[in-house]
Amino acid sequence: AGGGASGTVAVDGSSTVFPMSNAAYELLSEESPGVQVTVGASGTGGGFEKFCSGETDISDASRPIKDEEAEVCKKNDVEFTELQVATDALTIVAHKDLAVDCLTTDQLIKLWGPNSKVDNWKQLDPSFPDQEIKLFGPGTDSGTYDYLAADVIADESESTRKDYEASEDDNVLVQGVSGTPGGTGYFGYTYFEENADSLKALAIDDGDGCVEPSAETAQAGEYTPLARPLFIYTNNAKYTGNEAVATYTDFYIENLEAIAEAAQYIPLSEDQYAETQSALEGIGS
Amino acid sequence: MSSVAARTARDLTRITTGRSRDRTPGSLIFLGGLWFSLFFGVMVLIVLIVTTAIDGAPRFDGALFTAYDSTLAPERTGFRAGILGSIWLMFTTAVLAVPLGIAAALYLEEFADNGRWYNRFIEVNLQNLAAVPSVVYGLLAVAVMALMGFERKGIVLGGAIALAMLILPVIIITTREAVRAVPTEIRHGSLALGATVLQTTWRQTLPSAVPGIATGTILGLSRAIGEAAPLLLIGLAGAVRFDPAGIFSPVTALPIQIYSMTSQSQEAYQQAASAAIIVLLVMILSLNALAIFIRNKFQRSW
Amino acid sequence: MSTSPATISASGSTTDRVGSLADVHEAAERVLPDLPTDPVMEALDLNVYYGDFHAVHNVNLAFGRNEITALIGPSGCGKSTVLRCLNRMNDLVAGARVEGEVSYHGQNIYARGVDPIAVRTQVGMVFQKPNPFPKSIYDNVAYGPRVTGMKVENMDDLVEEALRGAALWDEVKDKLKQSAYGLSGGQQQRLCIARTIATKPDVILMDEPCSALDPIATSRVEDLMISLREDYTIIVVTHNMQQAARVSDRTAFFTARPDETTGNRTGLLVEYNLTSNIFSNPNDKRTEDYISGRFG
Amino acid sequence: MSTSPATISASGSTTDRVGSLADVHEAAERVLPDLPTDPVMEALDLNVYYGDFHAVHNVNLAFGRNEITALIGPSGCGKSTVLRCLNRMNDLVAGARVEGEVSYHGQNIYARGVDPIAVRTQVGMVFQKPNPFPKSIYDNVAYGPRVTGMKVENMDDLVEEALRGAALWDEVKDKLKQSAYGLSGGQQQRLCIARTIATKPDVILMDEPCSALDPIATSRVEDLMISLREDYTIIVVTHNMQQAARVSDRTAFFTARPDETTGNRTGLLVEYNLTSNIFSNPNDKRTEDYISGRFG
Amino acid sequence: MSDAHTGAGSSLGTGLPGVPPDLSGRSRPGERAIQAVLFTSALVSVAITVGIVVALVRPVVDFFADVPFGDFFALEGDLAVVPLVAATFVVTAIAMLVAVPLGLGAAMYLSEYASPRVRKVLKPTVELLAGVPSVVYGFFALAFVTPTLLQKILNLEVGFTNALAAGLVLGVMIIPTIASLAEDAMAAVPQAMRQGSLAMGANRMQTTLRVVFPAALSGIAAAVVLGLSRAVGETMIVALAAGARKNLSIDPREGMQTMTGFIAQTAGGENPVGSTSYNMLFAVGLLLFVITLIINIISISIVRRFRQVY
Ligand SMILES: Nc1ncnc2c1ncn2[C@@H]1O[C@H](COP(=O)(O)OP(=O)(O)OP(=O)(O)O)[C@@H](O)[C@H]1O
Ligand SMILES: Nc1ncnc2c1ncn2[C@@H]1O[C@H](COP(=O)(O)OP(=O)(O)OP(=O)(O)O)[C@@H](O)[C@H]1O
Ligand SMILES: [Mg+2]
Ligand SMILES: [Mg+2]
Ligand SMILES: O=P([O-])([O-])[O-]
Repeated sequence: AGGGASGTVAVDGSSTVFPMSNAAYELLSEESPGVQVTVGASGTGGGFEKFCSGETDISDASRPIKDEEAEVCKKNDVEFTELQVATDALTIVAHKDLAVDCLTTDQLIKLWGPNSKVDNWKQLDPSFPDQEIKLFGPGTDSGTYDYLAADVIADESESTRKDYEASEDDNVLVQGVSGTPGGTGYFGYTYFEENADSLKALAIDDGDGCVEPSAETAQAGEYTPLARPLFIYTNNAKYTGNEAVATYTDFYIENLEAIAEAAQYIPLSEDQYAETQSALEGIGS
Repeated sequence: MSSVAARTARDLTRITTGRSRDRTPGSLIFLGGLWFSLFFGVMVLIVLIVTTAIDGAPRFDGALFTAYDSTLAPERTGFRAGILGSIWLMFTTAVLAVPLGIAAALYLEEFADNGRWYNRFIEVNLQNLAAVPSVVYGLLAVAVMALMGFERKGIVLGGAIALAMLILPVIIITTREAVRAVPTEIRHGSLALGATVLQTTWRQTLPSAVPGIATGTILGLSRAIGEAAPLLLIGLAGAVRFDPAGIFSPVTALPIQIYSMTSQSQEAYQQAASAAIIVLLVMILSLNALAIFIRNKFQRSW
Repeated sequence: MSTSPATISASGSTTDRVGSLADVHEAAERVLPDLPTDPVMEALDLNVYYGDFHAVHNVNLAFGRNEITALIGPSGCGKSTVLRCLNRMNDLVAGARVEGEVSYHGQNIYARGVDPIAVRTQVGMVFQKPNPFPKSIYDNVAYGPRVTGMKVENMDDLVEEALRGAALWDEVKDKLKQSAYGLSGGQQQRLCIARTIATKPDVILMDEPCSALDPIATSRVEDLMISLREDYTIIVVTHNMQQAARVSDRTAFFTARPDETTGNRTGLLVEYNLTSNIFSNPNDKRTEDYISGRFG
Repeated sequence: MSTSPATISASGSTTDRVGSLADVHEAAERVLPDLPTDPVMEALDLNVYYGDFHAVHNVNLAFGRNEITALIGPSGCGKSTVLRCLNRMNDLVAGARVEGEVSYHGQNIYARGVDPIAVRTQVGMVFQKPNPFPKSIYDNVAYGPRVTGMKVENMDDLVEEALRGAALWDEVKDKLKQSAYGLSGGQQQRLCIARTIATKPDVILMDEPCSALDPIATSRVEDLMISLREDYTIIVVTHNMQQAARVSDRTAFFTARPDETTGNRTGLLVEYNLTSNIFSNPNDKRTEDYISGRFG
Repeated sequence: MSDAHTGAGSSLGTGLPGVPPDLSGRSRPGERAIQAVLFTSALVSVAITVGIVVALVRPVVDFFADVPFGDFFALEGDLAVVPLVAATFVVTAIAMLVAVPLGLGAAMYLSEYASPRVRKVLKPTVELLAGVPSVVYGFFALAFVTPTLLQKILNLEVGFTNALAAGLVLGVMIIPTIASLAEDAMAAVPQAMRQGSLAMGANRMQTTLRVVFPAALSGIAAAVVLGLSRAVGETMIVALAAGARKNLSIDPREGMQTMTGFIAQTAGGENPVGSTSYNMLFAVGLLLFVITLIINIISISIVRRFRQVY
């Protein structure tokens, strides 16, 4: 894309997608140094609120936009395009020394459900160790939280339990879980992969036996119910009106595989990629 | 009262024998406690610097200063944007706060009639402002930026407004002290010759107070350069890959970069953050040293 | 190592009874009317308060043209306070309040519309501790004329004239550009006098001008005061009675009286007279007690 | 409102020439040997430096038992400095250095192994400005006995005795528990004296104990000094020559001599003699100049 | 700056009779203008206070339009502030336990024992502690105090984030505030008071504890209270080290979110203008401001009321 382009791009939203968007910028800045991008990581929900009020140009998301959010965008005349950029395996992590390797979906729901009072591993399964549970997880504005609450637990309150240490910054969670015996938490696969030596990932048994989170299991659709798509949302008007936004978005999608790889993400399947490309071409036409 | 003769005999033994009453066990324990109090803080500081320096040792390289923040190569991540950003913020803050602070201090010290309620009010108000938590200034700066109609707040100007408000009381208070240290005799000498208060201030008080004002200003700025909380509130991004270019440019700051990196789990980021902390401390300690140097070298003792 | 009386007589009394103040005074005495006939300044029913504290009570005093008037009295009796009223330096003290009048050439300097700065260019002041500015000797002297916007044809001449007037020219003429802080205490004090006369005032107030000086510097300044009397009206506060006796034409003795209920001590004027009368024949027992050293 | 000489004579001189110091002294004079025969304290070749500054040069002085010795001289001549050497209060001044000896009952208080705190319990001190502690009157007096660990049978009795000794008991006996700050300046000063004698010292040093007091309080303290002489050896610094003449048995006159190169003024002892001799017949011209008021 | 005010020069040849000098007021418009500018600058400080109040109160009014008071001042719930206040209290209490004795001890040493030369070196050194940025302290708490000091050396069962580490480090951070102000207060006790005590044979410890300390008590109290207000308002240390979990607990080994921690962590930008969570940020900010304001007023009035007139 145009090496001479210049201007600023404001990206915010999902912290799960953040490393990817940042990597995209990093690669772009070598060929188009005039394009200045700031990438924030306030969570999917927070990102959409800014996006729909016109504060940002691009919003990272670890779940599709909700109807209420789209409503706000509409009210503010923000037209947008959804582009899937990668696949994630929401990973349940635990302290390295924890003598638990696999959870069933039910156990997961029992642990994180809105009314859960579980505070010892033994309460989930008598074979589990007698150890206090310390919970870590993303805050309520995060897409990852929404995904667990709405799509996995699927309670009508669309929430999880609240007595856990919450942070939008997944890295805080990594440190919390790895530094707390008995600790467990959940976040995007990338963060687990980066810290695989200090954490362990629990396999999930959704009825078909324990499945480890990995690029393959996620792409193959075996890692249920925790595999999910990741997106960026582009403001159409900014894309057509701001050379820098277009340059960045085009570069992002063009080099999607390389970017996903560089940022250690699970790349899209070919079909998915084709879909994304056509969505991009649709902007402004 | 005992007779003088009796007393004399006792004296001869009293003043020489036995140990000094400044050396009784109780006194010595007390003194030991005071020593401990004094050096505890210093010890912590040393431990802090040493452990951080050891953690950051692998990263004392050129990339630390010249490279931008990197997701792709954490082991080569750098703080160029943060260092330049902090410098930009510092200068903008100084431009906003220093003239204002000095003017306010001169008014309060040289012109204000303390009998007037509004001057007393300003006085009390200032004491309060000095102790307002820095996050609150962040909240205020957000509101000010919104009022001024800025859509993007995480720019040099936004950060500088927050920091300027934060250090304004510091500058006012230290300037007043410097001004107050100029002896009244000098002032009265000038006024008795028929100079106006303004002439006296401009020609006598202010020049004599310059070293003190400089010291206070530098200390204020060194505080500003280390602040993270208000900048966090104004929305400075942690990851910026370009140099600031003007007061409306999006920007990051060294403490913000450190903050976003301290919470990253990868070893490489921890090392980078440690190294950056040493850089930040060097910047701040140099400013402090400069302030102390100015104070010792130029401050007149009257 | 005793000294013969003959040697002592060189500078004053020849009596073998040491220290009669009346004798000290003879040397400086002039023939003057009992009261100043054409006073340059007058304090009329002057009362001064610092906040609630009544510092000076009902002072009436007239200062004669080309005379030296000494204000004496124990510490805290309000001498400095009265002096500072005469050029409105008390305006600068927060909480100070002046009642009554100070008339200068018939004008009340506390009247509305009077500019205290204009008053101070007419009524100069020299302080207890020499207070030269942290500038060069030259700039110290030139400061007054510069800030008051005096029309000066040749500043160099004016500076020289003022320094000569303060008997300092010969000692500093080669180092006018050097800092005033390099001078000795006595020289600094004379520099402050030079600085004051450079603005060509009418009256010069001096608040214990010698109390920080050594004997030699003191006698220099005293000589200077006597020579300045030709051109100026001088009012001097001193706690050294011998000094009052040596230099002044008239002396006002103040003391402080404790309030019965609050215990605050309010200053008041006890006696005002020709200096020779005050020291040889005081009218008031308190004056006598003070000058004979029974307190203070 | 003149006062007849007869009235004045009540407290001293009856001459109509006011203020002959020799006369003032007569009233207090005792018959004493020319030099103290059995001195309680002695300064031997005492030199004091503040950093590089030589403040006091080679002082030799002996203080007689149950005598009052006055140290007089112009400001800055080192009187207070010498006084502070006598109970090692100069140890507290950063940069102060003492050479020579101060002997107390034949022991050098600057010798190794001497505890300055022990010295100070023997040699008490009263200061220029009354400095009571911000405590009750009772606690002020009891402070010394408490901190020095004196064995006291009945503290109440000791406090009463000390307050009586300082002629303060009747005035404060009903408000012992009230803050010492409620007392007048003169009462505060007597409280400080009471506080000092409560620890039963041997020598009492006083640095201008009356210079912050009014005439009535001054004369009270002077009377007190004379009565304390019966039990204590007193050394008093004063700038009031009349006071020295009134209360002291012996007087030491100090002055300061400027160094030719640096201009720093070093204090030295000029003359030490029976008070009556100093004031009626000084040996040194400088003494005479000073007491006759020609400087200072 | 212009000196050209109308000629106050002398025409009055040293007391010429009959020429009364002109003493009438001069107009000095330049001076007026500059004074007005200076006054306006001083007013900026007031404007900032008014700004703080307005900026905080408006969103808070909106907040309470949506949220009942009870939900905010509740022990638990998304919008409950009590756990935040309690956590602030726990962390502050730990900090004060560290800072008060050590700060006062350092102050006593500096004021009563150190020679001026030593003090001239040591006081700025201690004050340097206050110059270390709080994000650095936070990192230190996270990277050293918790894992190395608390977990390894002291073998405590503390979480990755915990109130203890945050409180300890916060305490270290406010030592200089307390030490410096308390030292000023003790240094202001007149030398005469000390000399009076020493001249009576008291030793230094007795003089320090029985005379200087009580005499400086009001200033010392003010120093402690000011340190308290610093501790309550400090943000980055607790944001990093105390944790991000609302936790109504007094166990310092647990992680807990303080008021300032909440503000910093929530402010990451995820709260767009006008949303309830955005307004909650201001509600907590206002509460924090009010609490520190009250503490400051107490401190100022202590100094006023009990200022010693020595
Ligand atoms: N600025 C002030 N505020 C309050 N009280 C003051 C002020 N200046 C002087 N006083 C009080 O007013 C009284 C008179 O003071 P003043 O300085 O005029 O006395 P003085 O006779 O000059 O004494 P001294 O010989 O010590 O200089 C004293 O009680 C003093 O404490
Ligand atoms: N702490 C100190 N540090 C440095 N110099 C000092 C100190 N104390 C006194 N001096 C100097 O030592 C000299 C003698 O001072 P000292 O106080 O003994 O004089 P003094 O005769 O008591 O004077 P005064 O009558 O004014 O009390 C003076 O020049 C003084 O400036
Ligand atoms: Mg005075
Ligand atoms: Mg003295
Ligand atoms: O940051 P999220 O990806 O969890 O929205």
